[in-house]
Amino acid sequence: MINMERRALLKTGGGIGLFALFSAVGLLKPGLAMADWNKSAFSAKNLDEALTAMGVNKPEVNDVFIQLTVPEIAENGAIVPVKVVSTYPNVERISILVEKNPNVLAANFIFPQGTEPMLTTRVKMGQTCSVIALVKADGKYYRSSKEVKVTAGGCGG
Amino acid sequence: MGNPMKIRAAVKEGVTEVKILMQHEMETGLRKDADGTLVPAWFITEVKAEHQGRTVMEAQFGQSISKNPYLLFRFKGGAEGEKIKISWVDTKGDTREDEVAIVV
Amino acid sequence: MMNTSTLIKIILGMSLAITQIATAAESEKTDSDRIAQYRDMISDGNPADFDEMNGAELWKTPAGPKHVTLEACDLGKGPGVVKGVYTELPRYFKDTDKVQDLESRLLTCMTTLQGIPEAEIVASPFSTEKKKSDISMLATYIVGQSKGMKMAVSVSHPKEKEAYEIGRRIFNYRAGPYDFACLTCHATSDVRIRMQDLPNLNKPKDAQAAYASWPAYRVSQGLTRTFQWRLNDCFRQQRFPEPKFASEVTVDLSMFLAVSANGAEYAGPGLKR
Amino acid sequence: MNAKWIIKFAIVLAISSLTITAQAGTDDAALDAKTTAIIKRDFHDRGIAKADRVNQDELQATCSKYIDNLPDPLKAKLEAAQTKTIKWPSDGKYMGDWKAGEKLAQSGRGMTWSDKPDEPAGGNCYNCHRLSSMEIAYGTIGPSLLNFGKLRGNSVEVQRYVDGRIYNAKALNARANMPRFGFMGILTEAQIKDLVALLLDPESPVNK
Repeated sequence: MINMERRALLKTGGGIGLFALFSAVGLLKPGLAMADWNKSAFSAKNLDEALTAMGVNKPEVNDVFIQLTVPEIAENGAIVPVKVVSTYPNVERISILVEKNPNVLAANFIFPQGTEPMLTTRVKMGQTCSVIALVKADGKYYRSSKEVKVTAGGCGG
Repeated sequence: MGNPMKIRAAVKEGVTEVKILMQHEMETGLRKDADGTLVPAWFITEVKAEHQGRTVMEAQFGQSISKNPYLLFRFKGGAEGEKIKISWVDTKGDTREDEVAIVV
Repeated sequence: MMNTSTLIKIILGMSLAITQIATAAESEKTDSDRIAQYRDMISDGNPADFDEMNGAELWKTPAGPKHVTLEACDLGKGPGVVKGVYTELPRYFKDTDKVQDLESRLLTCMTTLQGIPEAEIVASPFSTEKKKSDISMLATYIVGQSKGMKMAVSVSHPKEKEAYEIGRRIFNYRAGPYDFACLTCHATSDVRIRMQDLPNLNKPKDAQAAYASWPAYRVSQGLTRTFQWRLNDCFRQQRFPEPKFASEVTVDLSMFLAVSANGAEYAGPGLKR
Repeated sequence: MNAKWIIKFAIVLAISSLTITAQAGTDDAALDAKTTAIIKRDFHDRGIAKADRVNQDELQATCSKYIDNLPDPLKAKLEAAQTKTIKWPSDGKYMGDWKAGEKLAQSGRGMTWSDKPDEPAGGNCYNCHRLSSMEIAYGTIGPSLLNFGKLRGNSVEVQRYVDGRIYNAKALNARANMPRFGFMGILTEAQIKDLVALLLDPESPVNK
């Protein structure tokens, strides 16, 4: 895989130097280090754009087979904990999206066989909005979302 | 090379739980510093977890992941003393790789 | 005899009642509960751990013009002892003939042992986005060595007693354009500023919970903050001028707050919004 | 030797002599004096927050001394003095723009050493008060002001009362926690009018 070769190259000192040089002159975009890091999805400015870029068409809403846990109120938008547990069989991927962030897609998690379809991570939120968990299982997409209220903390000064 | 991660991998009833805390600024490219200058985007784009050479989790990050990213996941298998290797790559092409032994 | 439709109605009625009970329970949840839920969810994975790690390295790395480590630094339990020292700070130190808190004492060690000019440290004692502070990382490491131990700050020495008494007076000292004292926000129970519950520092339970969770990683700033910083930023919000780093005013106030927190199980470095 | 140096020297001298007194017995007055001396020595100028801000006026000193036990006659005397400080709007009008008032109420900025001198201060209102039912992040140090105008109307008397209360809250209660926004020069006359409107205008979110 190209991905692995490049990674191997990066580990050697020369590789890093070369890579940095290419980045600097714009011949090689850093994002290209990952074969399937979907640049257009990660740069999407709204939910529809992100779903389109990910090739997802109207995912089915399901709050039973996707348990999304987020705080109702976040004291600070810099850290918003997100936990997703899915009980679909054959979960291949779970994505987390933040509806009103400048970059909507926060992360994709890819689950090989034997890895439990669950994860906990932390996202940034610029304002009160929905957090969406998008699950790909057996080739189909499902979603669940919950609102997080982001507040102004402390004395505000 | 990036700064070290904190990793904890513990096995219980045949399932290994891995918790990772990475040290990274995760700059969105939209934030201004104290002087009002825009801080360029700089964030981890990919994280990979391997158990005895087998990939057990792959994650792709965007700008919306918090500074000092946190990740918890679980996989079937793993035994005390076996190694978990975590590696990441960021938008500057910088990398980091750390390894821990699974505990009970 | 009951027919099917009656039965369905009863079942529906019962489930509706259950839903209503559940809704009532949900609405009884206060914003404080919701914030507690948030804090609980972020409590695992504290980036202050990295400052602890860096601080531990700094402690044993030779530095300053004299190129020595801080391992001969006496934080109250003898040279080099770090375990549990934070539970007894601030305290009186014979060599300086002063009551000192952790950061003031680290300052003494860095200037006397390592020969780093005091002015250099005091000029930027707190971490910034661009540069983390050595003294803050050292403090984070040291406090981590008291985790789970009980706060037991003494006032047996006359100077310790005096520092406590003066600290209490500083707590009550109203001044500045807002007429604020510490007590304006921290002497009433069950009040909040914006959405944050304010500890009543005259009540042991609140004082213990508040004091024992500092230093802490502040999510809003992405930095680990020390107790000296906590006081500094309180004075800023109080619209006071800036207290000098590790000065008597800050140490005495810390003494008052630390003694008020005695008996608490030390839980820092914490993780806060 | 300059004047500043002499003062510093005098303070150090005062502190050392006071230490001896304090050690001899726990003399409250000596400790009070020593506290003041330490405070005057240990704060320095930073940005707009100058060291002289720690100097107390009579009200601040009296309230610090008595804390919760301010005797009634003394309290009345302080309140009478504070009442005299109130400057009423020069044009006789009390109500400004509630929209500007809401923005002010939301802002917790102003007067700190990290605030710039040319930036107007915020009102800090939500820090301590509930004002609109839309804002969930409100403080409870002060009373809820929800429906303030709806409950009281917005007659000129009420307008004048609110204006005075914001200008100098200590005129009505010397022990109030609320800053003296007008008297201390925190907010301008126009800003206070905007806050009066926020509380009293029927269209304001406070009264919706």
